[in-house]
Amino acid sequence: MHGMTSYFIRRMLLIPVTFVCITFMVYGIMRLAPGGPIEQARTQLLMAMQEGGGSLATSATGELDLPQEAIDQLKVYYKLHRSIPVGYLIWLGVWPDDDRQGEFKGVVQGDFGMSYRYSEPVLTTIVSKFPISITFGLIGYLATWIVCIPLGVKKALTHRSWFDTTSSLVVFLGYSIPGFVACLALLLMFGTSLVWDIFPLGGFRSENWNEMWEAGNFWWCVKDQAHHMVIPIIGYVMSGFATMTILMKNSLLDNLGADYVRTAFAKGLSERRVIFLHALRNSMIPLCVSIGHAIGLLFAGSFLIEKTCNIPGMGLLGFNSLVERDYPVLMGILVFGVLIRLLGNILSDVILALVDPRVRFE
Amino acid sequence: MHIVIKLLELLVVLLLGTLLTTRGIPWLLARCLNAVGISTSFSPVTEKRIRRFKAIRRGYWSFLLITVLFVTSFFLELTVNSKALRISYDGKTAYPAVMEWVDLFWVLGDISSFCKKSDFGQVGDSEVDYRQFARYVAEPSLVRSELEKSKSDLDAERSAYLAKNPEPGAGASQYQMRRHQRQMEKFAKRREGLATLEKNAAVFEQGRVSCWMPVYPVGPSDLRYDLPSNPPNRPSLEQGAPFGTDLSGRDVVPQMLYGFRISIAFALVVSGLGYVFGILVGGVQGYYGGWIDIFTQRFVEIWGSIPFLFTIMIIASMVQPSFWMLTLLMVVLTSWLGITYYVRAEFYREKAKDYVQAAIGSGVSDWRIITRHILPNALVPVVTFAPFGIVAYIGSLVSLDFLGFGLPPGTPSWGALLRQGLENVKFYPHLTVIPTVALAATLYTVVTIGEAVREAFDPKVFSRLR
Amino acid sequence: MSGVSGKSQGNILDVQDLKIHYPVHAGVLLRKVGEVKAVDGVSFSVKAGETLGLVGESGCGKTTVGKGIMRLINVTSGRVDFTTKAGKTVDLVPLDRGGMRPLRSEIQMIYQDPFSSLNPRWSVGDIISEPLDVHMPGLSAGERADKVAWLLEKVGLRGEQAHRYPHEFSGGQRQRVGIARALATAPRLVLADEPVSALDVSIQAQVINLMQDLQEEFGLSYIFIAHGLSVVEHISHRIAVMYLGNLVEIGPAREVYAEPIHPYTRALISAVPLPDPALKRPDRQRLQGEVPSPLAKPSGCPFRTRCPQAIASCAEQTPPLVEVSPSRFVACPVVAGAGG
Amino acid sequence: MATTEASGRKKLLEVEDLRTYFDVEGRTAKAVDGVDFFMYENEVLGLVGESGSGKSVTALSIMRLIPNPPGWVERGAVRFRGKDLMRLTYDEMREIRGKDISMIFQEPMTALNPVFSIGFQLTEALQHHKAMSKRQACERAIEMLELVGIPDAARRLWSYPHEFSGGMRQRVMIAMALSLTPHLLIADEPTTALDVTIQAQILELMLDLKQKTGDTAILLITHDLAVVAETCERVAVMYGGKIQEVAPVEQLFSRPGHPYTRGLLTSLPRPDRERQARLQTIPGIVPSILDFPAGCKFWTRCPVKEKVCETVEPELVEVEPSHWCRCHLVQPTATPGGRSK
Repeated sequence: MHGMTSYFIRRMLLIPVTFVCITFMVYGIMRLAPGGPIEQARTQLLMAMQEGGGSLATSATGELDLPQEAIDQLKVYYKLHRSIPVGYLIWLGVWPDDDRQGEFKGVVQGDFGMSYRYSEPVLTTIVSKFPISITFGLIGYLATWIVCIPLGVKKALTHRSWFDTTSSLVVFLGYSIPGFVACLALLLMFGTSLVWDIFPLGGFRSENWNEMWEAGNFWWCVKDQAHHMVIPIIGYVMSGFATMTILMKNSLLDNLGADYVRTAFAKGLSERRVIFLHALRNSMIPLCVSIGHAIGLLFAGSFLIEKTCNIPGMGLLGFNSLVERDYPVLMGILVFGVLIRLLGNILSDVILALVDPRVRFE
Repeated sequence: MHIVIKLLELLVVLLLGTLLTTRGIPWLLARCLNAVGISTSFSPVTEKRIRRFKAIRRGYWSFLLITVLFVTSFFLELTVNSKALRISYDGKTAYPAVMEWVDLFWVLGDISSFCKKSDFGQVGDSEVDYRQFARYVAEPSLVRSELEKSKSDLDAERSAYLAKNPEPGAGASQYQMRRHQRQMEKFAKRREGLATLEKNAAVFEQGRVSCWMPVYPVGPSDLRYDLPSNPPNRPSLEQGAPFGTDLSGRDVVPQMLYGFRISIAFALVVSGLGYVFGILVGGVQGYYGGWIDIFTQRFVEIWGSIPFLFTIMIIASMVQPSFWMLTLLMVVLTSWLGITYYVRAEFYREKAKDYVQAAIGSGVSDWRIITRHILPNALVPVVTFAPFGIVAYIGSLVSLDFLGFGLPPGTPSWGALLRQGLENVKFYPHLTVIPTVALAATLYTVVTIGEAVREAFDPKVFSRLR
Repeated sequence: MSGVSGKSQGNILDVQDLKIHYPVHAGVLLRKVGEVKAVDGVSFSVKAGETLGLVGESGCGKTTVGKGIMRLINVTSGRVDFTTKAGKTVDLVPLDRGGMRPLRSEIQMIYQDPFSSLNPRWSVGDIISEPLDVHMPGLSAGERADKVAWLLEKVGLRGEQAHRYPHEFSGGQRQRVGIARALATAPRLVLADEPVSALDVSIQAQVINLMQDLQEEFGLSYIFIAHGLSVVEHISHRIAVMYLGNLVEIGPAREVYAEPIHPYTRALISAVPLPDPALKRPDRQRLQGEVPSPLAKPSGCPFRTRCPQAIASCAEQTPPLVEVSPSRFVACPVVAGAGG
Repeated sequence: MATTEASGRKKLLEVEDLRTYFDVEGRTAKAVDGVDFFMYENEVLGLVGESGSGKSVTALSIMRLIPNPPGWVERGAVRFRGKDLMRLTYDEMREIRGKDISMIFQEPMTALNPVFSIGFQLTEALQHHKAMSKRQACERAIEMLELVGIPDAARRLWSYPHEFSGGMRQRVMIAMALSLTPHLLIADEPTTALDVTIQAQILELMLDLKQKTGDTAILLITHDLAVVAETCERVAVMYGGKIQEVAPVEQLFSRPGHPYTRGLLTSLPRPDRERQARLQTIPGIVPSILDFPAGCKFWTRCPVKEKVCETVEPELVEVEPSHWCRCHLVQPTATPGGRSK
């Protein structure tokens, strides 16, 4: 057990290293890339000025531009007057921020800065959106398991039969349609009057949900919520279900041919017990291991499905922040994304160590 | 009747594509490889697998279908394009579509300048309006009637002008005189122009022109001004737009076809380069092991924790990525990673086998052991993932385009169509339906290949005890 | 230890105090916390034209010794003096891969598993000619093909089978291919690592006969590594018995088999079943327990935990090999003292 | 064969014309192609053969554990205590497996389920067949583990298979197989994967337990004639999916009838005898299971074959009391008119 503990300590120690590498890289990219926030502010201000007909400043080159003081102010606001490493360290919170009386205020202190767009702390923004994404992701993943395991088992036990072949067609068709495209198709079919208008055309809840909730109309609220969730959840299920079904099937097929299954039969155990206890228990190992990795992937899927179904979660927030160049929010989402992935990987190792007594990480 | 001819043309194109794919390219490849000195014969193990793959009908036919379509799509400039394949006018001949096609492989410069309007009986210096030209070729009387119409228009305009501004008399000012003169010169010039046009009309009437248009004479970036309503247009066979147009009025048919080529090419290049890097890194890790392996493995782990889609989106939001930049980003950020794991494991496994030990024990060099002994054996399990990788990369490209962080706007792309579909899901379902069906069909075909390859390389034995 | 591997005329190989240890890393920072002493001070020599049998149970380090001599793995310390055809004696331990390469034509190996020891994608001809490519690059394609055909016929296959692939052969035939590959460069010393363990009984005998014939014809020396004592006894001139990384007894094959001295050798030999029901041995010496893990190797004599004759002093130091009678060495002070 | 009983012992198992075929890429491999033999109660019978001779398939066919697809029992009867196992329903067969006939396998590494503890795997059969409570089953399991020589059995009961060494795992397998005191133990190469000292321990343990538990007969399947010589009372030699020779062990080793058996015996190195310069070998190679010849299965490698051997398959003939041989050239001597089977 000692080797295992130090293995996990080692994995945990890798998190900060990974974290710093990735965030620094992205921070650098953002700082180096053209079209940064100053450019944006410049165009916006200029447009506003032209419309307002206000006095125009003239830059040294004689072109229309912002006054130098304004640019400097903006630079300070966006910390662009710092070199990239220092700016990064300030963001991280291990370098004193001169503009705020030399305080250490950064990610390490739990301060992700202010959102340019919402003018509120980034953390508040993210925390308000996070539960929505997680709810969808988890329900979707759970639904995937509920569909895939029985289907995979049935397919393995009827390998090369009529049922297996037909369901394979469906499974592979599911694999060929990305989750968000499936959502889009479903929205088209069941959100508009094209086929059958039964589900709302996107959105997280109806607009009057909060009023109804306050009015105590509990069942209506639940129904409305469920109503909105059906299509996105199907999208999440579509994203992973083919892989998981086939993984389940192949894993069980492999185990059914294993020597220990023969031993179990030779002991006179019933077929049910051998398949559903001995073989299945072993075939579940790769599936359990996928849990941790799936958590990281949910994050990636949420961009597309939340955009398609217009769900105000992390993914849509990230998308909008990208469009609006809201860098503090982007960095905040990146931090969450990276941490979830890293923790997911470790979770996979932990689960593997729990379900497979043979595994000893060294 | 018109549609029947089009379908026949399409059939001929596909037939040629099939011949090229199944006969021409393999022959050429074998020729090239033999010339370089690489033997094209497979070991019996591989041959058996190929036989088994061919025996899986569904997968084999899917493979043929997708390769034929992909190879044929490399001639899209010659089949689906608004430029003429061959255009000749009074002894002058040009091959604009062929030029564009050559430009695909060998950049020729500004191809539109090769075919100026003025050289082909049209007025102006820009590129020939081939569709108009073709219309005239088909119906030379049209030229005359339009010419007559222009003539009468000019005459009418002139007389109207004269009626309003009679010839200035002696008392007219210098200024008035000059203005009138200038106007008259203008009319005369137009008259002259019409005279040249008359000559053109004669050329058309005498049949000294020809224009071969491609099978579908609309390119991916051409706006369909010829359709009656405002874009987007719904699909309509009568109007000659079987898939309709998108929001800006570009025809969906060429967008789908060119989008197919881009998607598959993107996925192939991404996975190909990913394989090269992945095999290189994984091979070194697995073969040398030790600290090289540990450090590289840590790096791969860290690198793999980057949310790649998000990172590409961030980069794409700042710098508009080109096809090659997007490809490289995909390779660097994700596609090589997965392969290293497998190649590394395979190298570890193969290296422990006695045949490698025997080679080392005979004094064979590392390079030869890696390339000649281990790689061919380690590659097999990795190759079986290739089709699934292609599915994933097509999906990534479509996703990025869908979110608007993919290829530059104007590039024919399924994802961009889907985005337009989402924006107009209520009123223009064809913008969702067509790309969805195309995407699903393409990916399904690739998945079928993948499943057949997996089955051929690693048949799952099923045996049951009771 | 003197005398066991003393430099004498006619020795083709002298192994002195060979140690092969593997570090064991553990803890958060993966510090080295110990080592597995796979081979822990082994000394022996092989005479020209002789077969030395190396026996022991799995995990005793016999294969590691072989791979250490071949320099397929890193050697921790010791000397491996090899006498080349030219009569020069070279210590193989300090050589790097480049330095080892020219010597590889003189030391070759035959592997246990006839399935994994041949590259499934190569034809048999390619497999056999690979050592030729490395060591005789001057050969023309025709000469090489002739040589391959000649080698195939030497090992009892047909020359025209060169273009076939390994999976078209049975286990025994594949092992013949492995032998042909080993002989391609006309080596002086061949390490045979359990060459017949994976073969059927009737095929085993064919391969053993073949190896003996080739030894006679080419004057080869063999190190024959195996766990099957009866086979080793049959083919070897001398036998060395290993236990947990140490040699416990070495001597002429007949003598070691007929009158084993070391308690481990005695137990090992009495455990070997004999194909004769009339010879059921009631007085069989049963070894209790199992071989300890090399990670937790007992101090002193590695065998003391299972030894019926162990005394307190056995734990103190690893007993050296002592010559108890001419050319017989035993690493056990208890029996050596009693017998000698 | 059924009635010539010198010893008057009762027969436990009779296998008649057992044929088990496999589908190998569209071709039929006759792995077991007409096997006849019987076992007395309480005896140790050795079933010897090289790889591909069909000995393991015979054992699995008796247990009805032939994986299907690709294999199936084409025909034949396996009478166990009067009941034909091939005609039982699955439920009836299940009652026999583990309880009346149990089996141990070659690879103790893979034959135990890696994710369940030894205790769980030992007790589940007890609970199933004997309807024991969990406690009783555990007690019995500990008792068995002690019997097979696993130290500290009560604690080791909850260890997982990977925490045992190969020899220990095989002991666990034996404990599992014998925990219900079956009438027949089929041991399929139980010591092939083990070292020679451990092999000796395991064989001795099996015979020892057989003595202690009473009436268990053992069918020992092995490729090693030496193991047979040391442990068995009678031997059956298989080649090409058929029994070629059956005899009491002393007779087989002293007067081998079949040329194949003779070849096997002479090709073994004999350290206990005067050293031979060369081993006498059987020429040729064992044919692939798909292309054994017509006629006598062995004629392609037989040093004494005659014309008739190439076309006519010899019968298994009793050449002397309780010694059967399948060879045209070996005819009954001691008992004229020995019956053919």
